[in-house]
Amino acid sequence: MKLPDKSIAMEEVVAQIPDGATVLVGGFGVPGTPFALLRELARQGQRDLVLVKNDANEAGMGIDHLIAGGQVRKLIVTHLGLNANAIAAMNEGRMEVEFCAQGILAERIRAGGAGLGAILTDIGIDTELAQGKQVVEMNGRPMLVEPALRGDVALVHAARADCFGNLAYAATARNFNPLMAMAATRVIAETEELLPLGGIDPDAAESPGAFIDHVVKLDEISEEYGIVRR
Amino acid sequence: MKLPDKSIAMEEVVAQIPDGATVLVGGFGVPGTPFALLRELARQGQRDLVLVKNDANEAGMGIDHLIAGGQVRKLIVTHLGLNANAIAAMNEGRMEVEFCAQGILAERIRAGGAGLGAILTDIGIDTELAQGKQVVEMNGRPMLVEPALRGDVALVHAARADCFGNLAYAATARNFNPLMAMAATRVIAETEELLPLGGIDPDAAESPGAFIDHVVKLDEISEEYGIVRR
Amino acid sequence: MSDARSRMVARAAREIAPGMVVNLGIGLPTKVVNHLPADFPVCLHSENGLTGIGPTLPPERADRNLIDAGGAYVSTIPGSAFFDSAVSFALVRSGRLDLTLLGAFEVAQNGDLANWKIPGKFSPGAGGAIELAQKARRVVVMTTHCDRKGNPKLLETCSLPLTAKARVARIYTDMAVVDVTAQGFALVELAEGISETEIREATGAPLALPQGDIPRF
Amino acid sequence: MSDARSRMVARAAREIAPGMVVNLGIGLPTKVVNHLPADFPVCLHSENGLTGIGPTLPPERADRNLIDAGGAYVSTIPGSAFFDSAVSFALVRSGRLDLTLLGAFEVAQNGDLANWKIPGKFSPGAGGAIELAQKARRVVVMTTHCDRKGNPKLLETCSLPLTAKARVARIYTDMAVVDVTAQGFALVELAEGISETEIREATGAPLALPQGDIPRF
Repeated sequence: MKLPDKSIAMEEVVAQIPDGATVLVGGFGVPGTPFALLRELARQGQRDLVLVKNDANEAGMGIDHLIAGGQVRKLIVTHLGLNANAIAAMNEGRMEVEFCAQGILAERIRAGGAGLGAILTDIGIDTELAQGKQVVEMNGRPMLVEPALRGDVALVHAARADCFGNLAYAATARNFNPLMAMAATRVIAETEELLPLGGIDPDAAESPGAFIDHVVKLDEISEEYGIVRR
Repeated sequence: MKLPDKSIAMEEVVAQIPDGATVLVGGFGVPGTPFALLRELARQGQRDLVLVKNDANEAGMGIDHLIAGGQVRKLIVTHLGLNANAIAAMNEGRMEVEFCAQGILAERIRAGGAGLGAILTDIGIDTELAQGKQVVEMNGRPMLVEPALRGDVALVHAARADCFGNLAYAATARNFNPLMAMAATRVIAETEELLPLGGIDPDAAESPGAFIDHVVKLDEISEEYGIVRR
Repeated sequence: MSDARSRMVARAAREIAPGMVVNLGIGLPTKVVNHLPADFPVCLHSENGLTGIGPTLPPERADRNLIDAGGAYVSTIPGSAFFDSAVSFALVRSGRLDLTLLGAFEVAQNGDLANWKIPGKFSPGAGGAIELAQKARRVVVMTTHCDRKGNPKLLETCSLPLTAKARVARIYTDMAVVDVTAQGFALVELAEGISETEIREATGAPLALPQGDIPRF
Repeated sequence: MSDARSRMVARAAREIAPGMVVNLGIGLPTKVVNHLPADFPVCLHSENGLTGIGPTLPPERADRNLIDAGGAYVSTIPGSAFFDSAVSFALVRSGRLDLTLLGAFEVAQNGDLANWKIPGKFSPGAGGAIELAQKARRVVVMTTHCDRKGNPKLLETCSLPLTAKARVARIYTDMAVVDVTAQGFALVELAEGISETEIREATGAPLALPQGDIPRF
């Protein structure tokens, strides 16, 4: 027995994303954002996408290309703070935005990846984030039902991968990536370094390859990956 | 700033476990079971304990010492398969046993560690494990409410630790340990190797030290740690 | 292992398609790997937190921290990964497990499975069996066709507590390969030397026969 | 930074007790670390997945993969750990976060906090603020006593959407240290040069005074 090889070319793998797909996108600010996959998705022009991401990147970077191109129908996000374009698209009704508390977004995605139906939490219960949510009593206390969230596709960025799809992340570039890498029907990982089987230590596979469908080796680390503030 | 030192002596830390405590115990079979902490708990003789563990170890090992000593009021477990003593204690009414599906036990403990109220799942819905459980409708489908599970104490076994409590596990000795290491008021880790700050790489801290209260260096790796089958 | 069981194991190995993630239950199911080519692309999963299960090792060569869910000393292969118990069952429940091969006490003609409890006799807890049976994409049973007393294990309805409802797709036994269909049990293949009459008598529910000659294994 | 703000920051630094796990909001709160001794035992948490935050670095010395939740390039210290976003908020929600220091638009006399949204003007989303405010063991606010127009930020009730209900324990401002008690706001200390009349006028709710001399900071 031998573990299967999942390496694939960028253009080919992104072409498998259909219009209307729900796409989970890793990253918190710059670190961990799959900029190359997002560039290719912008180039190919799939429409009517639902994106799930911690933040909207900054203007001119990452998912902002998709928002600017009118490719995003809805964005599920924890904040838009650094991207005035995204706030404008929301305010002008060009893009629907659903806000979620940061750790609850992480848990909803994780629950999707764990095959659970939902989590029950009291987070946001006294705030407007609770509006419209199903409430369940537990031991006499009201709890919000936060449904599991899965993607048709997840786009994640790894520092290192082997060709089976075991992934390792760098520093705070980990963030939402390992959660999203469990929570989609088709998980696509771009990687700075692609190693043969055995190149990732079994203890260091922060995302086990069994969750990953495709691995794309990045030809270059473009300028976007190095920019925190401009 | 400097990260706090949490190293402590075995006898002193176990003495802080009161009678009646709910104690989460790591391990799946032999690997990852904190045999030394369990031996000391058996020696000190705290009573009326509620234990949470994947399995009941084998006769004459691990938590079997506590069961044999009549220290365990209740055991929450996924199976007792290898320990006839535990099955007898259950059948004779000397110990209450609550069975939980293995991955759902993991998720309930994780939910406790994540500060959630519960998870909703359809696991076991057509089985007798569903009996007596709260049911919630989600999109017209019934889901079981599986409440979060926390311990007063967690006892975990690490291969390596630094003195702040960052922990790394070996191979399949990881199992329930990182989950339990998040899910108790007082988390006690025994470790085969105790390193100074900086001894665990930030990417390799499978349990971040901020969740850990106490770290105990093992003086020796007793015979129990090497026994899979006798 | 009897000749009939060996052929059952060899036949069941053909369930495993290239690229699958597979969980093999304790006992007979673990034997199917012996029938796969050395370079066959497959990922074996163990509930205790391992993908990429390597060969079992004798105690003197074993790593005390590396076992499978049945407690056997195993090894890694290039590309193996370790993870915690929550991630391990996340894989099972979220649809990443393509196939599980499990043992059974009883299988009903609608695909119900009972394999964890015999009230009053055997109730050690289900471990991970419920999640494997309920959530693997394909659930296949490997079992003797009858129990030790000669009673059928393939039944109209299960009498024992269920592991999962209507999830078994196929059953490999020492006598036959049987599919679970919307119309109930359907014979797929018969073991060499077993007659139509014998298999009907050994099966506790109606059994549809294939058109034409019955294939043999 | 004005002298009054510097003294507020220095005073707020005394909130941090040895051994605590602390999350510092963007802006003024991050400055308190400059007032801790080099060997002070504390663990700083950043929502994006880091415990043990080291000094901020200029871009030319930065690691492009290592930022804090505010986007600043930071560094590690011996014992730092990286983790994913689920673990990061598990820490916040499960009671492991001893203290959070946050900014505020409004604080009510019952401890209600509003700091994430001004309807029609500013609604970028709350990020992690709701969980920090709702679940940290102690929630402390650092803010100017009044907004830019001179209106009080300490009020009888919040007019803006809440971040968390009845969670603020204490407020550090450029004018005063104020506790939230069961009876409402209670003055703890006054900044040098601020009179009793001035603090009452700048506070939008009743303010209980301490017995005897009012301590100064």
